[in-house]
Amino acid sequence: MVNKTLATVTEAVAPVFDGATILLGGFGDPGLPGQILEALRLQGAKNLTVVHNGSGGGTHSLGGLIHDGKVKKLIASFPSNPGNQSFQERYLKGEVELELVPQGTLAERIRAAGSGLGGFFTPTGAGTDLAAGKESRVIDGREMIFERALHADFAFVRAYRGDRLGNLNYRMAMRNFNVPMCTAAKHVVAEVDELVPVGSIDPENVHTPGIFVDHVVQVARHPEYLKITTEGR
Amino acid sequence: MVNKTLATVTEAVAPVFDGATILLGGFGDPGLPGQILEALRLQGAKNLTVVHNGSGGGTHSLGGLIHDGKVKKLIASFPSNPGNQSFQERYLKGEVELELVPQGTLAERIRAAGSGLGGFFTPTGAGTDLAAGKESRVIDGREMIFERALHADFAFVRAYRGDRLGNLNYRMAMRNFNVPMCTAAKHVVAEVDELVPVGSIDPENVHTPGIFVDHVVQVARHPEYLKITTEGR
Amino acid sequence: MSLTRDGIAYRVACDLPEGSYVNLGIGIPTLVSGYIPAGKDVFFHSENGILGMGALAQPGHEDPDLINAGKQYVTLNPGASFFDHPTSFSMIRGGHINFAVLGALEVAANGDMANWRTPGEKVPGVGGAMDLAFGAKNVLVTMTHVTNKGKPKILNKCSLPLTAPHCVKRIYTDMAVVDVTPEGLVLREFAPGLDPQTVQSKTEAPLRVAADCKEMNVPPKFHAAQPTT
Amino acid sequence: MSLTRDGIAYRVACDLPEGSYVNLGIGIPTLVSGYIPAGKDVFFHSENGILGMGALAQPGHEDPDLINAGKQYVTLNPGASFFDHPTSFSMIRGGHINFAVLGALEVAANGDMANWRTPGEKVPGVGGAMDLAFGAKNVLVTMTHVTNKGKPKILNKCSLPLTAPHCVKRIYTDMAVVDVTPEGLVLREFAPGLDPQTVQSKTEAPLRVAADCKEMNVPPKFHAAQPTT
Repeated sequence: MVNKTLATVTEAVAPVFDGATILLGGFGDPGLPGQILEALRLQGAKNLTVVHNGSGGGTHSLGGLIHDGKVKKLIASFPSNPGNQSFQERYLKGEVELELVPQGTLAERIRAAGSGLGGFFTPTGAGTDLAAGKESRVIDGREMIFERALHADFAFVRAYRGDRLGNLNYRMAMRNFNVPMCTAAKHVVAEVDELVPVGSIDPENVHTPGIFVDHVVQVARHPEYLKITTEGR
Repeated sequence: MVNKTLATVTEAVAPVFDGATILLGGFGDPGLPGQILEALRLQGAKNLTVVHNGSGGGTHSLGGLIHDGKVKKLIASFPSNPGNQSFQERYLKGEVELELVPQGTLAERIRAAGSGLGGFFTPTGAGTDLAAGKESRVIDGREMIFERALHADFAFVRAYRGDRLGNLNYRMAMRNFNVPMCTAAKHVVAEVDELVPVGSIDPENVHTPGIFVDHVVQVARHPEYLKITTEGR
Repeated sequence: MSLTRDGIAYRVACDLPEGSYVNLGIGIPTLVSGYIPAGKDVFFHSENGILGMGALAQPGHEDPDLINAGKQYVTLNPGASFFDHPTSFSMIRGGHINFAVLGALEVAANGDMANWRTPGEKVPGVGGAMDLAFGAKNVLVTMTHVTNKGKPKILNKCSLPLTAPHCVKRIYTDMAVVDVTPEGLVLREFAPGLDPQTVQSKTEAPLRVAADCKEMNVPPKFHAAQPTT
Repeated sequence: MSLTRDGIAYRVACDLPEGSYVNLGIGIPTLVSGYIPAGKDVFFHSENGILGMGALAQPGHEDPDLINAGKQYVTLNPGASFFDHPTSFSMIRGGHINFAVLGALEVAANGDMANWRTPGEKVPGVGGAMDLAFGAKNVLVTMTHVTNKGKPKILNKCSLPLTAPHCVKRIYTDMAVVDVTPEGLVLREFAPGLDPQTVQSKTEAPLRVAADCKEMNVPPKFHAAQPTT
């Protein structure tokens, strides 16, 4: 019997190695694997490359990892939210590298990796500073730039419900980057609000089929992510 | 108040013009817009380019359109099913052109068009006869070929439930090509089993959001597509 | 005279036709949804995976899983849907969003727009703005007509890094409504109490005055004595 | 002696590990799912958008919306899911499918495989086979060892248009189990009553005989007196 469940988030992050590339799910709090992030912070791996839409909170979540100096490089679309002090301080000191990617291009590069594609041509960014050094061509009368697939060693996400086969269901705005991220890493772990028996998630409403997921761990949301707040993450 | 519903499939196909490119949904019977197809056959537009996984039944569905000589070109992955006599007869006489595309590449080219991408690099087909004339390059150590986005004038699909805003929900294996096809045409019409009030489809289970759909028409399934059959379509 | 920030948003809302799919950027654009009349179907898209977003959530009624792209707690209208980021940006990049209403730092006479990086800003961030500027069918800009130092923001040429070239269709400011056309900028409307000459004096790029150019029709509650900042 | 078609399928089923994600092509591969022991979790994928497919539907219990890629009516196992074609081929092309079991017309010593176009076939059709041959982590071929004219199908070089180069990992026939390795073909097993020399005599490409090469362990009901066609 296949059983992809783990008992603790500590096990979830155990295989993370120095220098690993990590896809970190969530947009704002929905879908952010807050407990895995705290476990990762304790786990100690360093020189990490993290792919995430933003740059995390002040000294918690991704901000905590950056604060601790574990992150070598961030690949993000919006790391400049005023609340992201940890990233911003280290970035301005040259202690963390940044690859800035438009949000849609970021999502699509991750999807391309998970889908076995090498890359794609997109209009977004053509003729701007973000096209610097990128191949471009005119397709159907429009200038487009080439963007490469973005693969990773690990993906960590949060879902609403999961089962022992790795099937995941998200709630409301939790899907965001998590759906493509689960497809694009060698090792994928989801923390979930609720672990449910196989068959409980309607086959029509499985947003991430189990084939993409290695492990599922049921854990209460990190208290930091239940706060109703207007602070940026 | 927005109301995308149409009363008849005749209205659904009225705008189709000679020489139009049509994305035709369905894989086998699930998701095939059988009533729209019959209406299209009566409508009379000719020199059509049709994009569909197969080549239709004998003298009904897409097979009927081909039988009547309305189709100039077929873009398909599997037009060779033994049941597809209409296509096969005309193809062997040189009366209909064929662009053969691997099934995954076909789906992805349609998705690329709907997503505003110009094209992508895929490993599928590299080094085979289907790569003839196509640009290729090595990405991450693997030979890949360039495939272009596939745009269309019309997309016709069948869904299970729809509402007046164009939101669609599919049942079981009906989703197939229909989801990407709804994104990739200038004019999109879905025939549905049931037209439901706005709000009846759970926001988590809208498979095609209304933004992609121009019209919805409630119509019983074409009797031909309720037959339990093992004949290829 | 000029318009308040809400006045600018109100003026934009008047132009959004029934049935349109609209993405609102942060700042003044966020205010637009508050001025769509009840019963008019306008569908708001949030790039984090929501179509059919409603008003901001009332305090005490927030759902932690229901936020907009600006991380504000929101509500849903009937007929809404959820989806993932690739699908959300298929909507944007694929030209399915009819209107993107974006804030801008500078707009040029040829429709170039800059909104993602100021010279003093040390940490860059682009978010979804670039995809919206390239992908939406119509890009509408809302901004104050001049900077808080009084300098024009509608320029002959942008000085800041571009978000997208040739993307802006119409500019809404506290002083004017200006169209970007192949023949250059056209002044369509001026704020109550102003006149075309005054608007031109605050605009670096030359404005052609439309034959039917007129004073904006905006309720007095949106009028401001001072320029908006 | 040789194996029946069901015997080939049975032999493949023995090799599929618990927890694997498997796509079955039409023909002999379809039979494989019938030989997975109860309680062993093997997940069957159908490229038209199903993961966790069960057995064929019983007559009278068909659901018109639930078919496999071969257009047969099927059932679902608990934990199944539905999705669209792009997602389905993300699974295939992205290397998430552990095993694709495909029929073939020819396999070459270097793992080249041809299964989509015979010389006499006038209408070509490729379907999902090419994506599977390029994308699945392991491509397993099931076929009869020789054509119905008695000609070998395991060749030095394919004569038919390739489905994919260098893709096949293991070949299961009515006569043998053969691995494709960087050093060429390796004979792992031969059908009951046969021997390596006999298998080689029906194989154009040279076979190295594995040190632990043995007779297949397949129940007698799957044994056939005549070669399978």
